[in-house]
Amino acid sequence: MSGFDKVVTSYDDAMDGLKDNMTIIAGGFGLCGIPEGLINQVKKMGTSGLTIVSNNCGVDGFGLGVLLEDKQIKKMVSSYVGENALFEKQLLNGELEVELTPQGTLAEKMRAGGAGIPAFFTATGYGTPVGEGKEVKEFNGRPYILEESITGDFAIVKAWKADRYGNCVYRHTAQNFNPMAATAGKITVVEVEEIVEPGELDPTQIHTPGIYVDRVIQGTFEKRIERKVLAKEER
Amino acid sequence: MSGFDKVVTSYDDAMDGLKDNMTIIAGGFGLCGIPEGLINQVKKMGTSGLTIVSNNCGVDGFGLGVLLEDKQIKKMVSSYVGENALFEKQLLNGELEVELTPQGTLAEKMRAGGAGIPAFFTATGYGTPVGEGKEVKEFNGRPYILEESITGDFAIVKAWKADRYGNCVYRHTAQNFNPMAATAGKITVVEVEEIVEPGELDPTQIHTPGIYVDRVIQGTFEKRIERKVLAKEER
Amino acid sequence: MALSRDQIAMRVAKEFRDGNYVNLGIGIPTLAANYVPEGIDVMLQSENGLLGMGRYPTEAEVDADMINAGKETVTAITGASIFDSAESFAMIRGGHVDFTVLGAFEVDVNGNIASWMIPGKLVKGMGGAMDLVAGAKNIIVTMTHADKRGNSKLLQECSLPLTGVNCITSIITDLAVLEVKDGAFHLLERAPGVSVDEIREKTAGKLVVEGDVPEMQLD
Amino acid sequence: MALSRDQIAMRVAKEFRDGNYVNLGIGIPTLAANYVPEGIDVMLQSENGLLGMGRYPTEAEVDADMINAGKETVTAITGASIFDSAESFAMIRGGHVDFTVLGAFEVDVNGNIASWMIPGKLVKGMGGAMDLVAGAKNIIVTMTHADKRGNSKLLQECSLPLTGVNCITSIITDLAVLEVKDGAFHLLERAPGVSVDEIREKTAGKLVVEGDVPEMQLD
Repeated sequence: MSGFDKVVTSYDDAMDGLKDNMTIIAGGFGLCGIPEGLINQVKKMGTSGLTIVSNNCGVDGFGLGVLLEDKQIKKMVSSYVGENALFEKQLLNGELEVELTPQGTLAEKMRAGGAGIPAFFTATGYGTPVGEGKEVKEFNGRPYILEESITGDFAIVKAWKADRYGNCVYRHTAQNFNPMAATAGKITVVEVEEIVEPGELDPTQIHTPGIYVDRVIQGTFEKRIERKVLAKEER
Repeated sequence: MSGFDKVVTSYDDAMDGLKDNMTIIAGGFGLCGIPEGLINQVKKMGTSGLTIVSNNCGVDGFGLGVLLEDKQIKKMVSSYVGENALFEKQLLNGELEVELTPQGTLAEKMRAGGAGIPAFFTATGYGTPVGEGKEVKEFNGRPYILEESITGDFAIVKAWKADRYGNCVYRHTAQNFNPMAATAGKITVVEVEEIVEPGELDPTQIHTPGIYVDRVIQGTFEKRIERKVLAKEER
Repeated sequence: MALSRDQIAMRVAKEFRDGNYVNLGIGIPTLAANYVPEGIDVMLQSENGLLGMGRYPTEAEVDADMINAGKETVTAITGASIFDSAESFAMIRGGHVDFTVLGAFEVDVNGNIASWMIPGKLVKGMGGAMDLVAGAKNIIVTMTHADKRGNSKLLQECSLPLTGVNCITSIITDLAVLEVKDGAFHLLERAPGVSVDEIREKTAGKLVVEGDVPEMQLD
Repeated sequence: MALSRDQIAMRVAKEFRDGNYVNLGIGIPTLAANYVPEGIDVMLQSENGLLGMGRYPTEAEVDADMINAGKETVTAITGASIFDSAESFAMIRGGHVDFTVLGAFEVDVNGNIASWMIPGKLVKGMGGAMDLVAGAKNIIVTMTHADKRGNSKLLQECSLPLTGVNCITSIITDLAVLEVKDGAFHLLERAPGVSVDEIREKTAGKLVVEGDVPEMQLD
């Protein structure tokens, strides 16, 4: 089954084909479950004019935030941004464009992109700035807006374990946007904590079937914690 | 956490509230992964004028097929029907209405119904009888049709294991339409092979979170096989 | 006396029924988890993908892969489930979450809410707020009745960009509990010692007061 | 000589490349799994929710919870994944399956296909066929070139209700391999011993023949 072996051994191979002005869909919520090494590889490559679709944009010096340092990002599609000073500066300077998208709509747009659904109706955002200019249609007397799906030239994903065929499982809430991102890339690259052999993962418990995955790379992760809060008795 | 204990101990309780002319969404593919006891309970109750949304309609004398015997079904929404003689007879007599829906569209309609999406665009069925009378819209130069979602007064689902909070896992390909059905019922009833205590199922490996589930009942299953085919050397 | 943040949270928690699934926004809403009445269990939904959110972790339990929607480290209760963001918002948008509690800048008599954007200030985004107000079965808005300069937050018409329209029915402030219906705020309860006149004065939108308005029970 | 069913399947299997994900319809398409060339591995997708479908089970392996899209008992290969029907059709409709192979009653020069309904006969349904032809990256139609009465199935315009429009590019019959483009059938290969004239005679829709048409290689 060598034709199904998705494992690559260098970050250069993992992100091979990435070019200026492409769109990258990135998994992760805050700093949780982000493909740290793949992001660093994009920084190393110096690719610019990128559109990044991701719920957040990291922090100063970590996660997607590092791509701001050399102004590699042209546009962010996110639900919540600005956790770092550099982002704010580039946004105010007009060096960076932001398309704010409700979190659930963003997740659904990625899923729809991967599932061949070009657009769907949702109540979210109707009557707000998000709904401006979008088609409105009533169903059962309630107005909904039409939202179009998202696909990317690349999807970069962080999984816990993957087998050589690209079957992935995620750990705890590091799952977040990763499974949807994985379906929506023309080329989907998964950075994992552990590569296992086919058969080691229970077939009924796979979060992302390998058919969505093009490349798998063994990563090492810092897993920085954004807001460490302890139980009262430990504070 | 007694408020979250979804377990009921009788089939009467499991299907309490079912009335004539209601819509039931049923999980299962062919005879695989069907809520056998819940179907039999509907037969016992004699409820009539039912709209049943299910990929298939069982066979003569088993599965949803038993609801044909007393003409309880007014309309089937399915992708493939007519595996039994009684179905064919009632259809030709005009006693039964069928809305044929592509299998993928049917699955997506159930998911959308549960997820608050009233309608979505799909390429499936465009230019065919399925697309007749439906809105057409082009995205990236390709025409798509608008399909509306489905919800039911009841959803009847077959799971392998569920805990008392209604968290469910399915076994092998008996998963099929069950997870989507579970999300789309006003009242969702799950019939399971085994009820376990909360904590026994791995939180990251739950197919249907308990929030979708209203009632859980321990069932016994015949699990009839529709087409037993053996490896060549065993034939 | 106007309620403290904790007292508002306390009053919010009295709305919950046994077996409710609840999503709590950042700030006062989060505090409500501390005041769920005895004999009542609720299950907390965190929109990043966790149903059955537990307490904060001990140092030994801290896990970078286990966070809540506020990006704080967290634990899961026994019987929790963890899933992806599309599933999480399917629950929210599909109307499966019983209560959403969230803060707001403004609410108006038509149930419109503004909570995410003040023009001229840096806009960080709406996160999941628009999904939550569009999808939850019951929404409770918690906020102070007026801002620090005394301007009412309960308006005839919201002035800020909206988070959602015609979606708010229930408001719990430091002064009152109100229902939004038929194009007006209906005063249901007063904070202990707060007069109807004071509430009337601090409510810019149409206020309906019928009969004697009872004081809130907080114990 | 017209090809046998197994020979059509053999020719189909030569289209597969190492690492392809393939969905095979009932009938001749299913046979193609037996003829995948040496050195080539494909993974079979079964639209009820199985990626990595294996052989039929032994008596001891038979499991009512393990079936394929034809409702037959089946096994899974090592490294398979099993999922719900929405996920399964997300793969299909999202263009992630490399090849769909399916039968048809008719195909026309515009790539339209009719495969599920003959008016006047009992209509059992389209199952997943409409999703498969709308979504797969590459579709191969397998069928006999003409029906039992000698009527061509390759038409200028389909006469039966359609399964999909403008979606078929590749047809493998008992007589020929054809590409559908620019409003015509383009003859690529002939079955061994079958003349271009015979194919021309049995093709009702516009047929383009350019240069020498090679015979199929089946070994």
